[in-house]
Amino acid sequence: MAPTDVALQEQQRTSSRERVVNDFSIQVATVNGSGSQTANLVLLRSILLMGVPVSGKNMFPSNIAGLPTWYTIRTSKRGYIARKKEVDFLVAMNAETAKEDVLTLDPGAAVVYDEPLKLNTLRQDLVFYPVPFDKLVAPVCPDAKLRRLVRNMIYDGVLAKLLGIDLALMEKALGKQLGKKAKAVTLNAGALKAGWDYAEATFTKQDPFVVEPMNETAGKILIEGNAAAAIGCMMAGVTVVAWYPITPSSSLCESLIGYMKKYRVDKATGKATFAIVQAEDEIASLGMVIGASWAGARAMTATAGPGISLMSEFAGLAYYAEVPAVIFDVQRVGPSTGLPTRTAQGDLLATAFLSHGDTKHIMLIPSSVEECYTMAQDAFDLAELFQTPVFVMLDLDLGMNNWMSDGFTYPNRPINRGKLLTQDNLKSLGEWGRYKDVDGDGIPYRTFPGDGMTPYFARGSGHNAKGQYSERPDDYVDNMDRLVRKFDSSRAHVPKPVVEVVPDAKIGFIGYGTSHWAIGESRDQLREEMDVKTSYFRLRAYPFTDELVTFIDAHERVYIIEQNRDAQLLQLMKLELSPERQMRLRSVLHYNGLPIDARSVTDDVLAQEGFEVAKKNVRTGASSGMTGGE
Amino acid sequence: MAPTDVALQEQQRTSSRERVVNDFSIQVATVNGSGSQTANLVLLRSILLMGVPVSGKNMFPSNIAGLPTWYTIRTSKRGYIARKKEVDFLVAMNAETAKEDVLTLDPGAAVVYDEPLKLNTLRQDLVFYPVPFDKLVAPVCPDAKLRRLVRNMIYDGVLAKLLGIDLALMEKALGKQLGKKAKAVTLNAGALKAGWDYAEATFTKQDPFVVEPMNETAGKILIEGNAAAAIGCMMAGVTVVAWYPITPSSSLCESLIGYMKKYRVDKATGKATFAIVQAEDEIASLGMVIGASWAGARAMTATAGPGISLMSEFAGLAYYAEVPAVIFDVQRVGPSTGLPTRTAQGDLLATAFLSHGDTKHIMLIPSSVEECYTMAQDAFDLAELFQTPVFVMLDLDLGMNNWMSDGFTYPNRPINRGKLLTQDNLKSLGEWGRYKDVDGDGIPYRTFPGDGMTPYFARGSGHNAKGQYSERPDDYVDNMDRLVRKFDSSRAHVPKPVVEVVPDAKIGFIGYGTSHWAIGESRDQLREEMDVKTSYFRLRAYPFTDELVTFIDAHERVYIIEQNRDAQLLQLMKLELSPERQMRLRSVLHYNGLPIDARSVTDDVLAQEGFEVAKKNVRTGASSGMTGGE
Amino acid sequence: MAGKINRIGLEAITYKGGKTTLCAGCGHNAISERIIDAFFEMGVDPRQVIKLSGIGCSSKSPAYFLGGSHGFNTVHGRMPSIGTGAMLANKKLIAIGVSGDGDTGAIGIGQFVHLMRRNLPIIYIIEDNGCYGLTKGQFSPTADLGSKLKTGIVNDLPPIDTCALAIQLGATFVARSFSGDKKQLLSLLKAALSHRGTVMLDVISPCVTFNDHEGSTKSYAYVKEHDDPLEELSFVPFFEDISVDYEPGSTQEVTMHDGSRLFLKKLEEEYDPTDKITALKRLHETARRGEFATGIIYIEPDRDDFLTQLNLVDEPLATLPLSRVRPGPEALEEIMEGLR
Amino acid sequence: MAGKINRIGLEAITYKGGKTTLCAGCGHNAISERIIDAFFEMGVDPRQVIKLSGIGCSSKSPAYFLGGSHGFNTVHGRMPSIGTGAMLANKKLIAIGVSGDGDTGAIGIGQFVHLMRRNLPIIYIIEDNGCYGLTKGQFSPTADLGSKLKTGIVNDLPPIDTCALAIQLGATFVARSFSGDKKQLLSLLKAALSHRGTVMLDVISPCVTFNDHEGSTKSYAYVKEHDDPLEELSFVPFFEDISVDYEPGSTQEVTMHDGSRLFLKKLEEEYDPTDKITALKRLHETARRGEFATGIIYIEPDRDDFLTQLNLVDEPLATLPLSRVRPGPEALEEIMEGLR
Ligand SMILES: Cc1ncc(C[n+]2csc(CCOP(=O)(O)OP(=O)(O)O)c2C)c(N)n1
Ligand SMILES: Cc1ncc(C[n+]2csc(CCOP(=O)(O)OP(=O)(O)O)c2C)c(N)n1
Ligand code: SF4
Ligand code: SF4
Ligand SMILES: [Mg+2]
Ligand SMILES: [Mg+2]
Repeated sequence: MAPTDVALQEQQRTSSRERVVNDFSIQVATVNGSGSQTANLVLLRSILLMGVPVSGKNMFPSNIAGLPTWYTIRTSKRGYIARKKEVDFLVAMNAETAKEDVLTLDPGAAVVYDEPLKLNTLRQDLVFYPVPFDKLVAPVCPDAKLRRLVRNMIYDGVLAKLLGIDLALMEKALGKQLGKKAKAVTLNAGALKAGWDYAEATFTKQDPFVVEPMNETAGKILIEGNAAAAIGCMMAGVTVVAWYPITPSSSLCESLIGYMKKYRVDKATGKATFAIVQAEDEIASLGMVIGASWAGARAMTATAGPGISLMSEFAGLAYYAEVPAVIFDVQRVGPSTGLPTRTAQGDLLATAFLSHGDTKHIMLIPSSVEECYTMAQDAFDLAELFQTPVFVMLDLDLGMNNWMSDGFTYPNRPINRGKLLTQDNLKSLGEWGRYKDVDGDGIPYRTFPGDGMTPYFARGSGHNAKGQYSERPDDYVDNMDRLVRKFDSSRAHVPKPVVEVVPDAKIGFIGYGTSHWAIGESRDQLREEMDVKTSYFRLRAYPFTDELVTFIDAHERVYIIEQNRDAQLLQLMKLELSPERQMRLRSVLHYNGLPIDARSVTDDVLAQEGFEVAKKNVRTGASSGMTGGE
Repeated sequence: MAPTDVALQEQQRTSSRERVVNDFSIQVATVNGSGSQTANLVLLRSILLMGVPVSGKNMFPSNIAGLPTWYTIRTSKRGYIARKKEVDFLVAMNAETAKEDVLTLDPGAAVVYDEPLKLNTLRQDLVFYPVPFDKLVAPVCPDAKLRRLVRNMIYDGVLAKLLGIDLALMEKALGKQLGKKAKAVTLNAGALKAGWDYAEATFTKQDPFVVEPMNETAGKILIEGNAAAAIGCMMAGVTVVAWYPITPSSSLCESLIGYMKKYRVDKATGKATFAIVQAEDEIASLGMVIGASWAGARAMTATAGPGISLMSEFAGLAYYAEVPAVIFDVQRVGPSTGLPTRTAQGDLLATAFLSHGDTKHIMLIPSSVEECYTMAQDAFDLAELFQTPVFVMLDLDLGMNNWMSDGFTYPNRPINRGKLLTQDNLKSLGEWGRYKDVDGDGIPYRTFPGDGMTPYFARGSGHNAKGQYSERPDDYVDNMDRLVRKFDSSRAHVPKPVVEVVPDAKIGFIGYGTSHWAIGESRDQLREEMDVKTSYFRLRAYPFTDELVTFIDAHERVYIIEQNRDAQLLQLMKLELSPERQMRLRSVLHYNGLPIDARSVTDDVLAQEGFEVAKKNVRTGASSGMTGGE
Repeated sequence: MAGKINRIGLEAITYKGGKTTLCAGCGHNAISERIIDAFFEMGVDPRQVIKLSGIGCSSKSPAYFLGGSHGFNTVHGRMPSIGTGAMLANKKLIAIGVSGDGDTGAIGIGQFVHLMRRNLPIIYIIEDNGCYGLTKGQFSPTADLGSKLKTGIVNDLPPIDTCALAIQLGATFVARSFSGDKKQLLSLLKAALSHRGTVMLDVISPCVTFNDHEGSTKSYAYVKEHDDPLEELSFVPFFEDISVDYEPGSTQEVTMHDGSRLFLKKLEEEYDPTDKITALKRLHETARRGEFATGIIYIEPDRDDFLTQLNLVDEPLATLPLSRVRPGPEALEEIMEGLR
Repeated sequence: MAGKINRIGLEAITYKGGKTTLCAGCGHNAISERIIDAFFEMGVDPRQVIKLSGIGCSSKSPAYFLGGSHGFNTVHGRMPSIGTGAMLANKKLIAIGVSGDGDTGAIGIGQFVHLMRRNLPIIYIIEDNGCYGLTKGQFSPTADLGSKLKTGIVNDLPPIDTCALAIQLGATFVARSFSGDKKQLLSLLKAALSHRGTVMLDVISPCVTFNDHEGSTKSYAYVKEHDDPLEELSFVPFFEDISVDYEPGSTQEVTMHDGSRLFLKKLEEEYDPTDKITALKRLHETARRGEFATGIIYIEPDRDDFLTQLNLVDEPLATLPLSRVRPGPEALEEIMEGLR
C-alpha cells in the first residue's frame, strides 16, 4: 500500500476535521423488530455498489422485539472487515440507549438522531444532525400501520446525502433488497428521497466522513456464513438433513431448505432428491444423521453449544461404530444458555473430546464465508473418508453477519465417498472384515443396507475386526489402537493451514475462524505503528498438521489468538507439542461476546511485548503472559 | 519385610514343588447366573477369617445368564490385593471355556474340574483333581431344582481340603453369607462337607499351594466400593438421590437404598428423612439433583460413562448457575456402550471439561473402599463450598469387586454447607448479590427457597453480580473471570495427594484410583528384582495441588500410570505444567478392560528404562516413551 | 386494585415481576397477568413459591411475575426434572412451572410424560402458540394439521394433544384455556392453587409476531372462533364462605384438596370431568371438529401425590439438622460388623 | 420346516441369526423365533431388511434373527431416530426395530412419541417385561400398579400404556400380544409386514429371571390368566389367493397396503379397531379390570406414511448419482448473482 495512506491515517488521528474517506464505521442504534434490517442492508449494499469495501455486523439481544439492537457498518478502503471498536457515525433511533450511545463516542464523531431525543445537549465535541422522522414519514407513507417500518429508510436517505452515497445506487440496492414487492419499493424509495431532501435542505456537512467511489468490489457478493455453508452442503450432494432450531445455527438449515427446494427438486417428477426433517431435539437430529449415514446417505445437522452437549452420547457411538456424520457448530457464548446472540469460539475443547471414554474428533474451522462454502464440502468427504463425525466450527459472527466476498467457484472435483466395499475391491481384499485395517491407515471398508454387499451388525459395544461382538481384551485393544491410527491418518487430509512467514519476524501469530480478520488488521497496525513484524499461521483444522511445528520453530514468540476464556486451542496444542515448543507460546484472549477487533489484539500483544499501552473501552477479557507456568 | 520372604519368592520361581504359602491366586471359571457367587464369597471370607490378606475380582460378561464368568481370589501374605496375572489354582466348572482356561495356565498350576470334562488329558505339566459334582450333589440335595446352586458349594469343600482351609471357618463364612436362611445353610453346609470328604478320601495333595493361618486381617471388612460410597453418602447427610440404573453404578444406589431404609427412617413416625427416586434417565437424574440442591438439599446421583455424556448440558448449567451437585461416575470401558462390565479410567478428560463453552469441573478420585467412604463425604462439602458439580470418579474394579479394608471410622467433623446467606452475615456483607465475590475467593453467598432470605432468579443465561439478566460484555467477563478464581480456590480444599518420596530415587510414579494397588506391588518388584528405587505420588483430586510440581521437580523421570488409551491424566497435567516439567513425564497405559496388574506396570517401566523384558500373556495396550514429542 | 390488600396483608404490586421483554400483544404477557391476579387473590406467600421454566419466550415469563419468589430459568425442555428435585428438597414449596409448546412438546416431551406420571404437586403451564417463538416461528409439535406458517409452509404432522397425554399418563388436574379468556383462566389458576398434585394447564397463547395470521389455527381470531368451553366455572376459595345455590343436575360441585369449592355449570348434558374415558373421548371429538375444548377437562381431587407416596418427614428435607441426617456411631459399627 | 423353501426361494435357516445369549426361557427368545417365521413365510428378502435396537436384553435380540440382514444395535432409547434416518436414506428398506419397555418407556419415551407421530414405515416391537432385565430387574415405566418385585418392593406409579400412547399420537397399526401366544403373534407380524406406516407392537414378554414370580403382573402365569384377545385373527398374504368365507357381521375384513387381507373374527359385539376412540376406551376398560387386551387394537391401513409426505424421488437417496445431487454451474452462478 502507498505510504501516503499511512500519512493520511496519522493525520486523522491528530485532527478529525480532515476528510476521512472510506475509512470509518457507522452504527445504527434501534430496537429489534422495528424493521430496521432492510434499511441497514440497503445502506450496506449501496456502499458496496460504490466499489468500497464494507462489512456489516448486527449486535442483537436474545429476544424477538423491543430491545436495543446495534447494527454496525464499516467502510474500509484497505478492505478491513473486522469489527472496528470506535464508532465514527451514530444513527440514534432508540430512546432507551441514545444517551449511553452518545456518551461513549469518541470526540469528533457524528450523530444523526430522532429530533425529539434532544441529544445535542449531551456533548459539545460531536457533530449532531437532528431529523424529525415522524414528521417526514407521514406524507410519504399515508398508511399509518406501515410507518414504523418505512421510517427507517429515511435515515438511509439522510446518510446518503451526508456521506455522499449515490442515491441512484441506494435505490438500486433497495430494489435488490425488496425484489418483486413493487408497492414496498415505491414506499421506501419515497422515504429515501424524503431523507435525502431533508438533509440537503437542512444540513451543512460538518463531519469529516465521506464515501467516495472506488473499484474494489467488482463482482463481490454479500452473504452470511450460514448461507454460504448451506450452498456448500448442497454442492456436496447432501441428501439427508435433520435439525433442531437454535440460534445462531437455524439460518444455516433454513437457507439450505430454500436452496434445496429451488435446485434439488427433480424437474421431471417434482420430487425431492433430499429429505430435510425438523427433529424433536438435537439428540434425535444427530441420531437421524447417524442412521442416514449408516444407510449410505450424505447426512448433516447444524446446531450450537447446547446441542453439542446433548449430542455427546451419539458422537461417541459414531466414533466407535465408525459412522460418518457432518455436524455444524455455529458457536455462541456459553457456558449453558450463556449469551445466545453473542459470538465465541468456546466449544473447541468440548468438541475435540466429545463423549465419554477415549474419543477424538475431527474439526474444520472456516474463517471466511468462502471457506464456509468449501469446508462444507470437505466435511462430507472427510466424514466418509474416515467414517467418523466431522465438526465444522463456525461462530455467530461468521454465520449470521454480512460478509463481503468474491463469488464462489464451482467445485472442481467429484465427491469422495471413501472406502466402500465393492465387488471389485472385494477380490483384492480377500476376506472382508468391517473393522479390518487392510491398508494400514486404520480405515476399514464399509458396506451399507441395500448396496448388495455383505451385511454386518453395527454396534456401540465391543467388537472385533470382523464386526462381531467381543469382550476379548486383545480385540478391544487392537480396535482402539486402530482408531488412533485412523485419526492420525486424517492429518494428511484435513485442510492445511494458511501460512505467511515474514522474513526476520520474531513474532508469529496463530489464529483461526473469525479472529482472522482482526489479526490481519492488527498485523498492519503493529507494522505501521510500532514497526513490529509478525508472521501468521491460520489454523483450519484439528487434528494438527506438520506445518504447525515448522511455524513455531521459525519464531521466538508465538501468540495464539482466540475468542474464548480458557485458551482452548492453545490447550489442544499443548497436548501435542514438545515442551520446547510450548515455551514459545503466548495467548491473546477476547471473550466478551463481541467480535474480536484489531485494536484489542494489537494492545494486548504490545503489552505482552513490553510496550506501554493504555487499555480503553469495555474489557475484552484479555488474559496474557507465559502460558506454560503454573 | 524379612529377606527370607524374598528368598522364598525366588525359590517359587525356580521350583514350583516347594510349598507356596498364602501367595497364590485361585480362579473359578463358571457361567453367570449359575449361583457360584455365594460359593466364591464363602471361599473368599473363609481365607480372610484365617487371617490371610485376600481379594476377590469378578470378570463377568455383559448379559444376565449363561455366559462365561471368571472369579479370581488372590491370597497374599504381603497384602497385595491387585489383580495377579497368573492363575495358580483353577476351578474349571464351565465346559465352554475349560479347554482355553487350562491351556493358558502356567506350568505347575493346579486344576479342580468337573470330572465329565476330562481335562486331565490336555496337559502333563499341571496337577489335576477331577470331581464328580453331579454324583456328589444328589445325596446332599434331594430337591433337584436346587442342585444347580448347591453344587458350587462342593468345590469350596474340595478347596478347603486341598488348600488347608479350616472347614469350621468356612462354615462360619457360609453362615455369614446366608444369614437367617436356615434351610439354605444346612443344604450348603452339607455340600461343603461332601466336597471335603470326597477330597479327603480321593486326593493326595500334589500341588504346592496352601493357606496357613496368619494374623493380618483382624477387624478387617470385605466390601465393594459402591457400598462403601453409599455409606459415605448416608453419613454425609444426603437427602435427595435421583438415579437411573447402569452397570457398574447401579449397586451404589441400590445399597444406598438399603442403608437408608434401615438407618434414615424416623423411628418415631416411620417417615423417611430422604427421597430416592429412580428417574427416567440420566438427564432427569441430574436435573432432579440440581433442582434439589438449588432448593437447599444435599443431592446426588450415580452413573457411568454414557450417563456422563448425557449429563453434559445440565453439568454446564450447574457450573454456570453455580448449583451444587454430587455425581458418582463408576467408570467402565468406553467409548459408547463399549465393554459395560469391564473396568477403565477413561472418563477423566470428558468430565474435566464436560459441557460446551468454557467449563471446568472438580473431580475426586478414590483408590480404596475407605476413600470411597470418606470422599463421598468430601464431595458433598466441596459441592456446597464451591457451589458447583463435584464428580467422584470410581471405576468398575473399585465399585463392584470385593476389597479387604479396615473398618471405617465415624466422621469427626460436622458437614460444611458452604456460604449460605444468613441474617448475621447479611449485615457484614452489606448489599447482597447472588454472584458477588465478597471474599476474593470467587465464591458468592447463596440463598434457597424457603430459607427466609432474599430470593433470586437463577438462570443458565448471562447474569451480573446481582444475579440479574445481563448481556453486557463487562458483566459477562467479570463473571467468567470470577468462576476461574473460584475454581482455583478449590485447589486448597480438594483432597491432597498421598506422597512417598524415597531417598535418591530417580524415578517417580504418579497413579490414581485402582491403579494404586498394582503400583505399590510393582514398586516392590522393581526394588526387589531390579533394585530400582521409585517414589510415589497418588493423585486424589482435580484440580491439582502444589504438591504435584514439588514431586515432579524431585525426580528425573516421572511415570504416569493410567487405565485408559489416551493418557488422560497426563493430558490434564500438560495443560498446567511448565514445559520443563513436562519433559520429565512418561506414560504407562493399561486399557484392555481387566484391572491393571503389577507385572504389566513393572515390565512396561523396565522396557522404558531400557531393560530387557519379555512381554507375555494378553496385550494390555501399553504405550510408552516420551510423551512430549509430536 | 392498587393498594388493595389480600388475606395475608400483601398488596397486588408485591406479586408483580420485572418488565416484560416479550412482544407487545404476546399472549404470554396476558397469562403472566392472570398468574399475578390469582396468587394475589388466593393470598399465596411469594416466599413459599418457586417459579420454574425451560427455554423459550414463554419460559422467560417467570421473570415477569412474582418478583418476590425464587425462580429458576433452566435449560430447554428439562424443567420437570428441576421441579421434581426442588419439591423433593422442600415439600412445603408451591411450584409453578411455565413452559412452551416446543419446550414441552418437542425436546421436553420425555420429561413431561414422566412428570405427569408422578403426579408431582406442581402447576405446569404450557403457553401454547403452536410454534417456536424465540427461534422465529418454526412449527412446534402442537401445530394443528393444515395450519399454515407465514412462509406458506403447511404442517402435515398430527398435533400432540398435551391434555389428552396428561390425562392418560396420570395428571390429576388437566385443563385447557385461552390467554384471551381472562375469567376462565383466572378461575382455573385459583383452582389450581387449591389442588394437590400435578395441574397441567395448556393455555393457547397466540404468538402475535409469527403465528397470528390468516391460516394459522393458533391466531387470536381462529381461537376465539373455535373455543368450545366445557362448563361455566365458578371457584369459591376455602377462606371465603359463600353459599352457592344451583338447580341440581345443572352444576357439578368439586371440593378441592384445601377445602375450596369448584362449581362446574354444565353447558350441555353429561360432561363428567372426573371420568377419564369421557374426557379423552371428548378431547378427540372436539379436535376432530377443529375446535378447542376449554375449561376443566379432567380432575381427580384426591389421589396421593408423589411426595405423599414417598412418605417423607413433615419438615423440608433441605433443612433437616445434622442430627437427623447422620446416623450415630452405633449404626456405622453395626454395618461394619456385618462386613467382617 | 428345514429344507422348505419360501416364495423367493430361500430356506427357513437363512432367516435365523446368531445363538442367543439371553436366559433360557426368556420371552424375548420366543419373539425372535416368531420374527424368523414371519419373515420366512412372507418371503421377505433379508438383504432389504434393517434390524434396529436400543440397549437392553430385548435390544440384544436382533443379533439372534435374520443373520443375513444389516443391523444396528444403537444406544439406549434412541433407536427411533436412527431408524428414521436410515429410512430417509433408503425408502426401499424394510425396518424392524426391537426395544424394551425401559428402552422405550423410560429414557426413550421422547423419541417414541415423535416416531409414532411421524408414522414412519417401521415395525416397532416392544418386548415388554415390566422391568429392566439387563440391569437386574428394576421396575420399568410399564410396570403395573401394585406389581411386586422379588425384593418385595411394590410399584406405586401408574404404568405407561404404550399402545394407548401410540394410538393417540398417530401410529397406524397398534397391537398387543404375548410372547407365549405363537399363533396370534405370528399373524400380527405377518400383517405388520403388509402394512405401510408405523406398526407399534407391544409384546408382553416375561423376564424369567427377575419378573416371573408370584405377585408380578408380567409373569407367564399372570399374563396367561389375564390375556383378553379382542378378536380371532387370520391373515391371508397377497401372494396366496384363498377365499375366506364368514357369516357377515361376525368378521371384519381389512385390506392391507400390499393387498394382503386380514380377517378379524369378533369375539364379542362391536369392537371396531379402525376407530380411535373405541380403541382408547377399550384399552382403559381392560386395564381397569387388570387385564391385557391383545390383538389388533387400532388399524388405519391407508394414511400416508412419513416418507410419502416428504415426496421423495423413487430411488433411494443414499445411492443417487452425483449428477442428481449436485446442481450445475448455472445454478451456482444464479445464486451468486442474487448476492451481488
Ligand atoms: C438444547 C437447546 N436446543 C435449542 C434451543 C433453541 N431454542 C430456544 S427456545 C426454543 C423453542 C421455544 O419454543 P416454545 O417452547 O414453544 O416457546 P415460545 O418461544 O414459543 O414461547 C428453541 C428451539 C435451546 N435454547 N436449547
Ligand atoms: C444411557 C444409558 N443409561 C443406562 C444404561 C443401562 N441400561 C442398559 S439396559 C437398561 C434397561 C433395559 O430395560 P429394557 O429396555 O426393558 O430391556 P430388557 O433388558 O428388560 O429387555 C439400562 C438402564 C445404558 N446402557 N445407557
Ligand atoms: S415472538 Fe411470539 S411468543 Fe415470542 S414474545 Fe413475540 S409474540 Fe410472544
Ligand atoms: S434377564 Fe430377563 S429379560 Fe434379560 S435375558 Fe434374562 S429373562 Fe430375558
Ligand atoms: Mg411456542
Ligand atoms: Mg424390560
